[in-house]
Amino acid sequence: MADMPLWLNFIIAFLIMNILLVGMAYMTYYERKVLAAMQDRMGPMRSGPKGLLQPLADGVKLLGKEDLIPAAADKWVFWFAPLIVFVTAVVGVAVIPFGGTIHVFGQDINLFITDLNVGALFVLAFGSIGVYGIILGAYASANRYSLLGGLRSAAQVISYEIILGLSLVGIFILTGSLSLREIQLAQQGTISIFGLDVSNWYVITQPVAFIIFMIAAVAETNRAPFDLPEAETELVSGFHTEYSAFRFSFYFLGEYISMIVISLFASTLFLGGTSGPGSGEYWGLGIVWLLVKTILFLFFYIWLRATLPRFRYDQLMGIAWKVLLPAVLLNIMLTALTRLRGNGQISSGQLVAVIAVTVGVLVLIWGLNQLSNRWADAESA
Amino acid sequence: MTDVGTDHFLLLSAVLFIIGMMGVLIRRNMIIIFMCVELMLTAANITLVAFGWENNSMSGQSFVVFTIAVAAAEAAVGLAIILALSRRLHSVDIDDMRVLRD
Amino acid sequence: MADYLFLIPALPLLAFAINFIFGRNFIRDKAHWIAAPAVFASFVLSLIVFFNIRDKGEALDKHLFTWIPSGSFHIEVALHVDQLTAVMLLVVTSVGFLVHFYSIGYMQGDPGYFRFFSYLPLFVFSMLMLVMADNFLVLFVFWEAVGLCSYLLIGYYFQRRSANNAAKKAFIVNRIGDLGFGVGIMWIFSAFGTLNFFGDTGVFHLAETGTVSGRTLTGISLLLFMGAMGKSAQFPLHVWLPDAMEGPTPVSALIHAATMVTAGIYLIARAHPIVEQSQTAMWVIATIGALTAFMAATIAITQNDIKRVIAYSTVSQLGYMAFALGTGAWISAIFHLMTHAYFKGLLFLGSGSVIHGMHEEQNIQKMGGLRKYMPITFWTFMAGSLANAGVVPFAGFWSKDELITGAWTSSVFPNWGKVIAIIGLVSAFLTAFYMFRLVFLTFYGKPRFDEHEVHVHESGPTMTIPLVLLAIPSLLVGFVGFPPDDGRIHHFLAPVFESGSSTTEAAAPPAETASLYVLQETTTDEHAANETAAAPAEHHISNATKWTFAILSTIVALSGIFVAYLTYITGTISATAVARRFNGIYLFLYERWRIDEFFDRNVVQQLKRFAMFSWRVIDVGIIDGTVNGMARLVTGLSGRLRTLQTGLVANYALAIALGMVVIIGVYFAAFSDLLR
Amino acid sequence: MPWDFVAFMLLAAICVICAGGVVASANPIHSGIFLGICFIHVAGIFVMLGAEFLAVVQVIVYTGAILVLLLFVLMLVDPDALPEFTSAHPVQRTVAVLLGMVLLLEVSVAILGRTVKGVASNATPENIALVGGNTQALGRSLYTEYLLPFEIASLVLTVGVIGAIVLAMPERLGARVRRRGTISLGHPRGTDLVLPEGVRGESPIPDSAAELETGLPSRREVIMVGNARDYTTVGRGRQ
Repeated sequence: MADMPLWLNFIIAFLIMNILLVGMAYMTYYERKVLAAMQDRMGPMRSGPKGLLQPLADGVKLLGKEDLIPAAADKWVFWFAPLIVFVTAVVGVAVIPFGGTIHVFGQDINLFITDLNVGALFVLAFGSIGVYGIILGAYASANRYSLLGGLRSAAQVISYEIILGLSLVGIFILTGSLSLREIQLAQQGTISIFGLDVSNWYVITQPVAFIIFMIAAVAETNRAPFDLPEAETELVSGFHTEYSAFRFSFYFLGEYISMIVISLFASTLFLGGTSGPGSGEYWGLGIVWLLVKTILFLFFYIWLRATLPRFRYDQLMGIAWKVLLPAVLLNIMLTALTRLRGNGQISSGQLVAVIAVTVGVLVLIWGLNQLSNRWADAESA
Repeated sequence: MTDVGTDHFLLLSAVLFIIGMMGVLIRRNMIIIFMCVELMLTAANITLVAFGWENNSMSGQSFVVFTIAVAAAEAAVGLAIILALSRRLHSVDIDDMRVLRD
Repeated sequence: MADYLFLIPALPLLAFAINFIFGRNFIRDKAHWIAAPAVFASFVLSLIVFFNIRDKGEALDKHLFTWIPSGSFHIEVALHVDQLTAVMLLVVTSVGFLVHFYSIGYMQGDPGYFRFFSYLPLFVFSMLMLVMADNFLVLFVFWEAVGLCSYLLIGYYFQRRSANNAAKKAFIVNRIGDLGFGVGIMWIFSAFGTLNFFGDTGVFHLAETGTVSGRTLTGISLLLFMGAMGKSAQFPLHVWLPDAMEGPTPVSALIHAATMVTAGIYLIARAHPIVEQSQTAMWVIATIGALTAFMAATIAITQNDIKRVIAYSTVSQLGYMAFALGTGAWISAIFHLMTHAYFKGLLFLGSGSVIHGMHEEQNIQKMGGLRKYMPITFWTFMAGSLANAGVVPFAGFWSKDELITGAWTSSVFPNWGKVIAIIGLVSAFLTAFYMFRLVFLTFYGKPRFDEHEVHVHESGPTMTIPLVLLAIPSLLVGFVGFPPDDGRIHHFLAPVFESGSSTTEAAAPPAETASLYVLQETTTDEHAANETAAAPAEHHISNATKWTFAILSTIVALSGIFVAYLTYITGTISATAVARRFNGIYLFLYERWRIDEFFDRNVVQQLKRFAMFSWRVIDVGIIDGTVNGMARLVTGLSGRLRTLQTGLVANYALAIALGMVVIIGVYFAAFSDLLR
Repeated sequence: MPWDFVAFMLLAAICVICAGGVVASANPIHSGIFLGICFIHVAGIFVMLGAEFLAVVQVIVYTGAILVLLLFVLMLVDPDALPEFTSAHPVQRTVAVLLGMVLLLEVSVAILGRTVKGVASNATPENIALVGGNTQALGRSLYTEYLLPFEIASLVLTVGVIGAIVLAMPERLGARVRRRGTISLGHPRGTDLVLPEGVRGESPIPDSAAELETGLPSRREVIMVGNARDYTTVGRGRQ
């Protein structure tokens, strides 16, 4: 990581932010088009060729609408809550590496804003602050539907944040660092699986973590099928019922930006970030690879939205605490044990013993659960 | 005085702690009191980290990890108590929590 | 072998743990699959141990762990198996296993099935540890554990008030004995400085080498015997045992006939190096034993409850064992203990079978003619009765004959020994009489119940097989003691009981004179020997004496049976007429010598009166007065002070903060140099 | 004027102002917001002190979890139940402020007059860089020196979670769980299709005693069962 003058840093940050914002705008277009294709429609076609100017038109429309503030609202909370969502979503991009240090115009330039040694946690931290925007906005609206949406969101985000964080622990164990840059660098090489040379992406070594991460990420960004805080059919759009015009657009922007950021994040963590054919020689190709992976993830998001119905609230919580949490804990344990075995810090016997004890405990828990069910039945009978 | 030293952090910590303490003493809403307790804990954390920083020791930070863990557990239990009390007494006023005396 | 010793008690303990923890929810009516195999495995191991010891001739020792390491007070938990223990192990595990087996049928369908099958192995475990203990404290612990099991099992039908009362009675009466035992152990520790049995620093060696005064030894012996009186139901602490019949019959068989009650006998036999140093103690033991034997036999004649008769018979037989101990016939006592375990277990199980077949009827006056309904039970019961009555060649004959001979020829107190022997003979007559009264009333004659109402049936195989299996040793086990005083068991047990004297006596007799019986002509001066070591010289009893007593006891037993025959079969002697004629005696016997009433009047009521006094005067008047006065004082003060407690958390927090400020301020002002 | 002093002053000022806001806000939600801002800036202080990991953990745990939980509870509590802001104990308030001032004075004296210095340890910035950074250094410290406290802390957390669940459980929840039904924050209608034949709109299940006790309309619960098979046996357990 080269030292850059402060002004250059600002320029890089400015560039990345703007790309992000424009990308977000076209993300909405992309989503509508993909959804349309999946539903056998055309999608936006009017504004510009193939509707390419639709995002712009939407922006103008939102800016031009009347800005309503409910009379009973808590005014200044109502005012800044959308900003929280927007800002925290944007800040996350600060630690995403778009490449290494390049040397242009006689100047070392970092293709990332900063390389925190707690980068991965940084993203999570700002994700967790983002929930304030939803809760506070919901509260400030002085609307019962909004409040319900906010409460759901709070519970959902807290629950899934745990899963999200824990699903990364396996990667941290393998990398030995929380820095996204180092995580990405650790995925550069290849590993041999059954004689086949594959990229050392964590999606291959940590498949369980990857799946869990994807589920949790969808829930964390409040996207379908986990979009309960909004839930148009029940809560009439939930926390942003009372928001209109530009304030609403902040929520809107925040949601899409956090989608993009989490996709970038996922690409970096699991798909090797910028790694890909030719990315070692040409930094530009690295960025392209990263964007391709990100767009794949975004497509996945949209695909989910088009395919799956919304979960029920208890199902949502049940999945988090009863399925994903145990699974991710097991994954951590297995990863740690593998790592220890690989380092030769424990013997095979110890490995087997630990696994056996774990399995025993699980069986015991399962048995006790069965037993308590039986007791409950006997009691109610 | 323009050089930031341990004393600055300690003073900040002291101020935060005392504001938190006054909050505990003055406010009647149990949830606010709870917030003030968290504030006091955070103030203590600053002291720990500051001393660790001064002495080039990781112990201060390690302690903060434990403090945070305890704070989290405390939050879970404390809020559950508040919730249960408010459900039973229909109040979160600390002055109403005098059943044992009456 | 010693390394695997721990398995013998550990298996029943494991069975207990499994049944106790998982029984209610998982095992339920399959609890016997856990308990019975465990006890059987213990039995097999005990057999192996037994043969091992017989071949090697030396004791097995296994140190398990240090229990109390506290300065000079150092208690190790170790297993010690010598010849005596091996015999006890065999008795406990074999009878124990058969009782487990029997219980499968007897307890079938009982709601507390798993509970029963967890208490039983627990008892077996405790008993095994008791006999394997190698110091007094461990022995005491399991002594109490055995008592606990007894309590649990007597009160097994805890819904019944009478069962609860019986359990409590057993427990409390045992406590009296245990108190003595406990004090005895403390005295041993203060006198010897150790509680270990064996070794050069062990209690027994020290007692034999005369490091402790005779008076102390007498006291210790009497206290130990007090414990034995409680557990082995000696007069006057025997009262709990007949009541203990409230428990399920297999329990009565296992605990209150075959094994637990013999713990007292075992204790005295184990502690014989101490006891035999004191003539007074021996005299007390012998006398009380003889009295018990006679008293219980007389009571048994008049009782009508089938289990009660056998219970009193047990008390009586325990009395026999006790006087054998008292007269120095150690081996005979253990021999009788062994034979008695088998035939008394058999009798109890048989009575259980009868009760089962009669649908919980226990009154023998309402039975009769059961022979044709329950042939297996009848024949096995008959075998047990013959053994108990001491008829040639059943087991009881050999051992009982030896006891009486031993008492007659006792060297410890020759004259008194003869008296005891005569009492023993009289009791033997009574024994034969009441046993056959029981048999005749139960199995012979016409049914005295309504045959249409009560459908008597033979019990199932799980109950009859143990009966048959127990009938075999009842018949045969006596032959290990044949010929008298020179049988296999005498040779086997001899090392235990002679080792002491061989170390003390410079001129130790050669080992082939294994018997401990002593001829009268070698009597030492009784007064000189009083309170000191009674040095038993080793001699055979003349064959004439042996034959005389063998014939005598056979005659006595047969005459007892004959009288019973005359009374209850032919009716030549009318039982009712005799009872009416000697109404006073009859009632006295029927009401069990009025010992319970005596205790009630002289102990219980007095204690109650004292308790009332303590309550009314001391507690209410003095103690409560003081306490209430204090309380009133505090109330008065606190009424003023309570205004300080606002109940407002904020105020308390404020007080804490104030305290903090003041403490820091005081620190600055007084201790810190910051302000100076 | 060095930048780190400016940064410190900024962070400290916002911290103190927001802490004051926590105490002085009439609206508890505002208190919560102030506290959140304060915590984020405390995280900044941590970064200044070289504890990046703690800074992030501070944000994730305090702001992201504890405070969200607080707000959650605040929203669950009946707003009418919130006490008046004006304390009924003016004396208490005065004394508290006074005490705070005195304590501040005392502590300031103690800090400024501090002469005792701690024993310098080996976690110098160079050494920390050597093991890979703050996170790695903290990890080493936690998993070697403080392994046992660390494990105990995890135990404390577990106990705390269980305690919270037990405390917050509605009194009759046990009965409800056994019926395999849950109450959702939404979905009042549920799936009508699985209702057995009978009068629509009426509970097919006779009111059990437990239901009468809880006073919950049984229809509400019937609707929320997981699958249709359970549905038909609600109230009587699985068969």
